[in-house]
Amino acid sequence: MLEQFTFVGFLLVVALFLGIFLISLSWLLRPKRPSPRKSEIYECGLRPHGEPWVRFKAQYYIFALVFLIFDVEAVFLFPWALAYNWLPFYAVLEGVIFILLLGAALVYVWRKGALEWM
Amino acid sequence: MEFLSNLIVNIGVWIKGLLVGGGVAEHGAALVVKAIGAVVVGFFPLMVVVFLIWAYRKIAARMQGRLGPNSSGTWAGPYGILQTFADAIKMLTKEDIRPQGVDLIPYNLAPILVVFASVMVWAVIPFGPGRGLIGADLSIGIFYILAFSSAALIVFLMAGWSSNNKYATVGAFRAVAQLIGYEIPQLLAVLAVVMVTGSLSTQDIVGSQDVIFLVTLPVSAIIFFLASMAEINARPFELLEAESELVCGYFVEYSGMKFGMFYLAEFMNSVAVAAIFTTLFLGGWRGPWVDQAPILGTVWFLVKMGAVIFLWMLIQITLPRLRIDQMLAFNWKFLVPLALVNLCVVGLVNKGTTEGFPGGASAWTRGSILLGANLAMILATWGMLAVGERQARRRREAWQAAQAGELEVVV
Amino acid sequence: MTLQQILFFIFGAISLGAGVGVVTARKLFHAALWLLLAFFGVAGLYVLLEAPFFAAAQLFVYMGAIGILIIFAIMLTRGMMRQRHPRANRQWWLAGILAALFLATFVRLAWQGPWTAPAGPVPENSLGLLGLTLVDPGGFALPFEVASVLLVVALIGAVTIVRER
Amino acid sequence: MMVPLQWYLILSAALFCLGLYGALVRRNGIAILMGVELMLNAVNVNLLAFWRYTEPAAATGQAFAAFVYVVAAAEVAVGLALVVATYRTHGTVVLEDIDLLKG
Repeated sequence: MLEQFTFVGFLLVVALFLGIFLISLSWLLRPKRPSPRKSEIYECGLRPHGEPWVRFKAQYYIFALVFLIFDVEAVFLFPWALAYNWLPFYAVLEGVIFILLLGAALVYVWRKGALEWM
Repeated sequence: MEFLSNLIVNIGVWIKGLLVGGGVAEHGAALVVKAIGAVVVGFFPLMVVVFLIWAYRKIAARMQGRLGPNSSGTWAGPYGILQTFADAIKMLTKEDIRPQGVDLIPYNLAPILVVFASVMVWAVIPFGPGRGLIGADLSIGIFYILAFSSAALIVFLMAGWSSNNKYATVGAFRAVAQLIGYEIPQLLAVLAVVMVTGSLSTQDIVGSQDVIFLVTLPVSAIIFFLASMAEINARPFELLEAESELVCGYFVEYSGMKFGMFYLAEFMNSVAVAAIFTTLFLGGWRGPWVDQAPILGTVWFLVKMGAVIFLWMLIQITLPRLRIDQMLAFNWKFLVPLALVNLCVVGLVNKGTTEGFPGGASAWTRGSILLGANLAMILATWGMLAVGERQARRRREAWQAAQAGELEVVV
Repeated sequence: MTLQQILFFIFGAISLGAGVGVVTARKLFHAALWLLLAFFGVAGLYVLLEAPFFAAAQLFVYMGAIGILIIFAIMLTRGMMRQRHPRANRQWWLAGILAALFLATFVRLAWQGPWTAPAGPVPENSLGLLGLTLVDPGGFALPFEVASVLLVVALIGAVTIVRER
Repeated sequence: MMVPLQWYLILSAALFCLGLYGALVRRNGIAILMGVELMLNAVNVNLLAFWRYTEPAAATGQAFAAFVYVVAAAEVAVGLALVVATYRTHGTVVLEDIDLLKG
């Protein structure tokens, strides 16, 4: 099993090398003349205004929350889908109930109006 | 001829033979060939992207009645084919402006990791039949792809936050809030495929497509295509970095090659998504005469991938952008419920077919029953959308009539 | 020293080093990034344990979802960063002693245990087996459905708590 | 030659204790939850190590590991929601400062 992953290991090294190579190549080639004006934060040409952070809405958090629940569900559904061909009908039904419960959660969140962009 | 018919594998065998002849142990030679394969696979998306950027600009220009990169003015090769190289040289030699107050390590790590994630996906894409033309035929193949593309989202947050710029931060959070939503329908569409195939390995998924899944599972295919359009932020969903409104979103503070790497990763992702779609729904490398000459499999694969990319360009170039609330509503209120229903229907119908035919249903029977169920789903969805639209229109008209009535009273 | 052992040390060092980063980082955002690195190291360990599905699930759930959720929460409570608070509370030494005691006990137990050599290879379709067990009424069918209910309840609860009215 | 089981156990013990230390020491609610996440990861390493070394032919160890994911997700979802809500009402995420019962 681990032999399969040797290629992934090699590709991991190549992929990291690719990024580092591109950055260091440009580091070698580029001019370096920093000035305070240049390194100002970009705000469409205006002087930076106020703190570099803004208050966020909890809406973002709710989307991430629903995503998390569906993601964990996937960890169960993938083995289920993999075993699907050997499963009897009632076992498939169990999986469908599992999915429908999550669908119910989605409907609840929807009806509560938590999926609207405010 | 014999050599040419399975060119890539034979080159590998030849190199291995050379190494063994040179006194390298059998095991070590195999490792070296694997390492060379990793380099080829790692640089393959880069090569495709160099061509793709030129093709994209050329096609977009033609569709919009412009010329695009060409050799008038500054010479850039015939049809401007060297334009991408000129751009690359420009990016490499540009000064890298480091804004004040950035969080140095995450700021510099983000472009490296974004390229990293989009290269890693290619490990399990099958370019042809057998074990020689795929990086690693992992038993978790397609889940590995989903895992890497999911984990890659963190990089956007890293880039946005460490830039010390409120536009970058807002852009990163908006981008991630949208992208994580679109991963769910993608995932559920893949689950339907896995269910029918009974394996997560990409090679097995290709192998089980006697009838391509675009035909037997069209709803999954459409859901996957739309969701992955959003994942690579192609035009109708291109809100993450709306150039004029959000000033490029999360990578506004990046310049020079670091900016170039984000741009590159975006194109690499769209190639990867096209490859994944080809593998999952278009039968990957399968096509006529692949048995005789495995190299043809690679050709079929590239042709199908090119077709998907062309479709992507067609949509991207012609459509306008959605609003952010429309985009979120489209995902959460349309794609996710549809994908959930699709998964249930495919699961039950497919199992029902198996149980219903004691002798075992043939691939064609099963395929046509699945297709029928999918068509029913499409019709039902369409009907519901039409009814909803009519209701909305009636409400709007009633409201307008009421408004007009009130106005008359006032007058 | 075999290749597997070397890889074990690399991934172990990544996860432990990143773990130290999590508990000591001054900025909360850095702590979150260290946490992600620790997750990655643990994913590598899962590959070594021949549970590739869990390695991918580690990337998928922990880095892709929980990590993002944590960073979002940090973002939502970011006004906090301005105030200069000490990172650790007053009982840090007590906690250190407690953790060290735990560690000593665990290490002692681990060394003494009657552990045998690995019991045979992992079957080819261990993941399919997991799927079968999960929906088998004699296996984990009930926990499987309860897990779904738990997820739904957690979602509803969290949305109710966090919603702005 | 494979890695001995003890190594995995010691590693996960060390990770668990790091998480425990973090969860006990940190004052910020989110940092405490991060410590708890580390502990849950250590538990999962342990579960999968025992699965691999004692009965890889049965799926029990893997199933438990999957259920730990559910627990981790539920814990982090509700925990962070509480922290965010507390921040909104009290303006702080330092859990020691939130002592409503002290009046």
